[in-house]
Amino acid sequence: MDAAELLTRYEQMAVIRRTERAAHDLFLSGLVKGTTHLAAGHEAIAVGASAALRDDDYVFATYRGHHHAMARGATPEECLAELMSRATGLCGGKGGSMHLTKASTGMLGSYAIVGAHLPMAVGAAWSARMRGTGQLAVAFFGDGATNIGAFHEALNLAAVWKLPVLFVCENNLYMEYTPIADVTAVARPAADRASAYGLPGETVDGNDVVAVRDAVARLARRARAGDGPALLEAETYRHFGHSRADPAAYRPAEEVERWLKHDPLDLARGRLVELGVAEERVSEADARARDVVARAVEAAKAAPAPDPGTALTDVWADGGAAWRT
Amino acid sequence: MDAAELLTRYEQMAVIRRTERAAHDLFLSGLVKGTTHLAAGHEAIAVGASAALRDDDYVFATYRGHHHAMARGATPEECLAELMSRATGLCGGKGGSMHLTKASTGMLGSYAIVGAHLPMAVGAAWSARMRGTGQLAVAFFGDGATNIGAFHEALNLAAVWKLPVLFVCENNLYMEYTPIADVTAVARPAADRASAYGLPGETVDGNDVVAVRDAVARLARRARAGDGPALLEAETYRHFGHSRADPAAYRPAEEVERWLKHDPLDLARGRLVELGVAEERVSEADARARDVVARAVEAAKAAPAPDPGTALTDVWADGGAAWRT
Amino acid sequence: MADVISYREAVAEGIAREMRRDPAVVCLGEDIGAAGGVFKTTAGLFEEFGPERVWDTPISEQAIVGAAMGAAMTGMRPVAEIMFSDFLACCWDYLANEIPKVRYMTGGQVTVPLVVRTANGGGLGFGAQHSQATENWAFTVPGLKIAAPATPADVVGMMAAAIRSDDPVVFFEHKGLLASKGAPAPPGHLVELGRAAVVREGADVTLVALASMVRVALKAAELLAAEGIEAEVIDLRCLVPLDTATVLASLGRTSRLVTVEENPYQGGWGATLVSVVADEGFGLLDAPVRRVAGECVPLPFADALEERVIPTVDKVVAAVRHLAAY
Amino acid sequence: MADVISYREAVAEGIAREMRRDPAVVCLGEDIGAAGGVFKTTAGLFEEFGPERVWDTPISEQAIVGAAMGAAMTGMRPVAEIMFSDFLACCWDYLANEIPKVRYMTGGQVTVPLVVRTANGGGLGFGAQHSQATENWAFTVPGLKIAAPATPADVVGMMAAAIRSDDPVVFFEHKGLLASKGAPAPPGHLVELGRAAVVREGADVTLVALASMVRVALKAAELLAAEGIEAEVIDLRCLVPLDTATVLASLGRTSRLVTVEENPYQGGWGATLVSVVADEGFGLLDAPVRRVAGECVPLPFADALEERVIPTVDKVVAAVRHLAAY
Ligand SMILES: Cc1ncc(C[n+]2csc(CCOP(=O)(O)OP(=O)(O)O)c2C)c(N)n1
Ligand SMILES: Cc1ncc(C[n+]2csc(CCOP(=O)(O)OP(=O)(O)O)c2C)c(N)n1
Ligand SMILES: [Mg+2]
Ligand SMILES: [Mg+2]
Repeated sequence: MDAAELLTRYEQMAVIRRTERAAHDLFLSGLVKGTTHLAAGHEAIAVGASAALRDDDYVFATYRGHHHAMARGATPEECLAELMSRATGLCGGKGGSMHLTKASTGMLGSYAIVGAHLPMAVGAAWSARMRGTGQLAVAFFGDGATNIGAFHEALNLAAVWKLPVLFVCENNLYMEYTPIADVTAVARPAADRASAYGLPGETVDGNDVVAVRDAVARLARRARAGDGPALLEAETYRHFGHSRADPAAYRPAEEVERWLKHDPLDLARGRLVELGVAEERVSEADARARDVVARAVEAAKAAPAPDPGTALTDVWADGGAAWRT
Repeated sequence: MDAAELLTRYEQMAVIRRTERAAHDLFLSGLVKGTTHLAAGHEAIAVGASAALRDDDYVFATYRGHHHAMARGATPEECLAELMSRATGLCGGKGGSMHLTKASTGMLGSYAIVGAHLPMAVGAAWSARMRGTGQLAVAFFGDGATNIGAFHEALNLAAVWKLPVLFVCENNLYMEYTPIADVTAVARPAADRASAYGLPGETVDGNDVVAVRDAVARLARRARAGDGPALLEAETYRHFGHSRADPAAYRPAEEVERWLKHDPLDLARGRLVELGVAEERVSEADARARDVVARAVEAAKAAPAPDPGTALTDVWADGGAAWRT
Repeated sequence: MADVISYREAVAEGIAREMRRDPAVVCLGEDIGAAGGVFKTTAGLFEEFGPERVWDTPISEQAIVGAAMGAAMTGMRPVAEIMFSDFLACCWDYLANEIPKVRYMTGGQVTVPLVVRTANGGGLGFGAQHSQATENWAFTVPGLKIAAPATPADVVGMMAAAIRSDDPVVFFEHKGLLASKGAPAPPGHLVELGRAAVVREGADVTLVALASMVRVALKAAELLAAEGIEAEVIDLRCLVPLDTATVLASLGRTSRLVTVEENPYQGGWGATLVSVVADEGFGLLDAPVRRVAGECVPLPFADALEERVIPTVDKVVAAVRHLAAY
Repeated sequence: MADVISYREAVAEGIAREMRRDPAVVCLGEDIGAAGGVFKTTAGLFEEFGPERVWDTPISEQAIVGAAMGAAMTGMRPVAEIMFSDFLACCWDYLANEIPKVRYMTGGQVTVPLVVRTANGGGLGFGAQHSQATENWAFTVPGLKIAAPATPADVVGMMAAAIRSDDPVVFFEHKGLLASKGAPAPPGHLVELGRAAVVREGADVTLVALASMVRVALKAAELLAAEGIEAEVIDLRCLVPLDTATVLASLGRTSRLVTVEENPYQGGWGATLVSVVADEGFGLLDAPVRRVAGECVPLPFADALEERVIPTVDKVVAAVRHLAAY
């Protein structure tokens, strides 16, 4: 990745980071209701993977999916407006934080039932194969999702049909509050399962945007060439708690500290310096990110609530919700 | 296994074989309705495994479960009566071929949703651990069941909790009509998945009653000692089609022939000869088996249909079926 | 065109017609390919359309329906088979939480034009886990269209409507009807989803039934006619959209309602129909409403027991007599 | 004893009381141990009973409920938590096909004394996949007892009954009630399953509600009282056993019925209740029956939208006024 591209990726990550912080603050101030699952700390996975994908590829994500929506082209304003129940939100206020979706850019949804979207990604890849488009599907999921049945069924089917789909595990060491090691039979919840589907099991530093980009690019090439799916385990850590105002007291201080030092933004900044990018270029990117997000917060605040009538639209393809004559 | 025990096991297998043939004939003559999934060919797995178990261990089986019921003490008459919808059947005519159960001898049921019983066996093992009884639970399932989500969840949980449970796959090369290799990402559907749960993956000749007994005994010892579950893949073949009157035309003649030559009863007979058991001893065992099953058929035929009133009993523990006041 | 066609053949015929029309239609399921399906309801499809359109799957109900969903979101029209409707429970998350909700929760961004076909119902001695009428499970979930044809021609016509629908459709094929025969469907036959059929006219009582229960209702109507009671029989054909208009119109004539449902009384579809009637059609009713439904027990294996649990002609006749006497 | 106790605390208290009584009672679920559960409804159990009675599980709903079933069949009384009731869809096979059928299909050989507890219902902005009232899913399945308490004392008393029951019980804890407070349960408190409570007496109309809808019904009753309409409010407490006797008795006094249900209208529990009434209580009715239920759409995220979908006090008041004017 050259300096120019890395700077772009850095800025994308900075925008995501700031959006997540804004979401956190807005939640605490009561402007975001329900719940949020913030992806601060996970930025390099979304941005690195997106950097390796084609515009027409498909992405499927989880309730912790803000970073994927933004990496695939959703604006901070669209995301925050959705979190704040605005008519201008990505889903018109019908989805909320857990269901950010931008179908027009191939971000086919955030799903809140753990593991459910893995078979969907398999289906999108199957569809791409049948339509002969060369498109790829990518499913992002957590370490905890590797213990649910849908994971197993999806990986087997994808492998048997040799589909162009990548399964990217964001291993942040915890399910909600329970360490993944306490409830998983193998050390690497995703990679150590790869052989059960005849797949190579790879891990990557999920906080290193370049490493993620490279790994995904390689596996994508392979999958598009007809060599089948791949499973990639990206190690990372969340900066906030699991959801809402969880202080994540269950995580050892030493562990938190170690991971905060291994921040994806810091890592990218270090690489930029190595590549000889002037510090002020980085500061400018930071400033732009700050501005974009600040404006997004204001715009979302100013946006209207959805018309209550829209509660009864969009069930059916005809736009309506009638279930009887 | 010494000659005396092997002769006993041989006779058990002969009884199962003849019961399955009787079931087949009764189905064709219209006396067994619905469906049957016969286990002829699979006898050595049930009999060999049972030989390695304690009387108070738990067994969970599938719709193809006649052999397990009989290996755990159900009589041919109880089984055939159930298949023939008689009041004297194992389940009083409420279960049928797919649900043979003999709880009093630890045969805790035959389940007709593929894979569903694997978590139940895990639960029985968990219960045994908590009650400190030293009991073991064994789940028998088909090759096709290795691709369903419940398989994955059960194996992971059993491994994490290090429970005394054995998962025994009866790999007969086919799900219903589709070769297992066509729909499975690995060559050995069970054994090649073991490493995903940190378990050793073993295979055994499922038609060799001694080999099965030895493998199960060893794994049972390990599990009772607290060293956790195990996954055993027993290779076998079904002599009949999948169910009902399926002629199994999808199986290559050469393959069928090869496997029919590798018959569990023939194998045991060969071993008996090697151990110096006189041929007439074997013939006597065969004769006893024939008689038992012939009498069972007659007794089942003569037995009464269930009282229709029993359709409305046994939903609740109080014996009734009232869902409202 | 053959004189008659079986319900079983109609399923394959209905799918084949749509596969010929639209290359986006593909099938997946367990043993549906060369084997033609466990119920032979996909017989001939593999031969005609080949392995790129007819896909055998592992025993992975979640992957089958989940993959169908992903494919439907991206330009295909998958027709997924779940072998027995009882097994919908193994992929219920997709039916209950994913497929019917994704359009709504994305604010209309995503369309899921798929069909989940499944063999439904009892009466064949398959026992508790292979005999249920589970259309009422699907009926608890807003966002699914629910089709359950009773005749071969309706199978073809409703299959066409289901596959062409941009909404997800759960298509219940009744095991007890597979061998039954009826008039073949004319070319291009299309039966709009949500239109009930009045299959027998009568002025004294309205019987509303679905799938194999239509037959039971019709037989009961014959017996009742001999007693001078003329029953109108409505084949609902779909649960969603639910054609309450046809039912209410019939009640305007008959003033008496009996539903004939294979599913258990508790939580059965007839309950919802009755609740619409007890509200909007209250003034039309001259007698209590009676539901002849399955007993609230699992399905037993033995014939003698299964008969006791599932609605029979006798039970329907008795219910109507009771209302007639009111 | 504290003056008041929260519904949330009552859950943990109810479980703890039974764990103290009976060493066969064990808990399992995701994050229920040291973390005390995502809703803190198992707070304190791990500390009091330790890891041999309170088990953290992987995210494996099928293994959780399937293992609970196996343990229940072999001498334990497991209490399994499914974090949100929407996720019952991920283990639906166990709820629909295994647990409720195994006793019956083995001819009574096996007993399954387990409780599946789950956080149910909407109103908190958790969106389409974390907000459903899914008691009606369970209601389609014969063989499950269904409890859904509305007050802290009932939580404790019904939890005792559920855990002691030799039948499987699905226990719905309403998310919208967790923070609500009420009188604590006296020692040894036991509320038999299947007994509805008349929580307000009135002669003009009967409102039947469940869980958080009891509150809505009571508020509506207050507003109506100001207009001179006296509503009797029944807290159903359980769906199975369904206390139709109490409802029919109330109708004997009021002659008018409105159900207040959070689940969608199509396939909602109220429909079955109404169908019993439209049959056995037809003669008692002086007006149509009306169901105030959820709209037949997925649950939307935004408050403004969710309000439009879930029953509100205004909607109940409007329904009663309509009937009163009849
Ligand atoms: C089937 C299912 N079970 C439980 C939950 C509740 N839940 C939401 S997030 C979560 C933890 C997921 O952990 P992981 O997959 O590691 O993802 P992370 O949140 O760490 O990104 C759980 C248990 C759920 N949403 N779906
Ligand atoms: C969840 C589920 N899906 C599908 C079926 C239908 N079915 C019954 S047996 C069978 C094949 C099972 O194959 P395998 O596990 O190899 O066992 P075998 O019959 O060969 O002993 C299938 C697909 C089922 N019973 N349950
Ligand atoms: Mg995680
Ligand atoms: Mg097999």
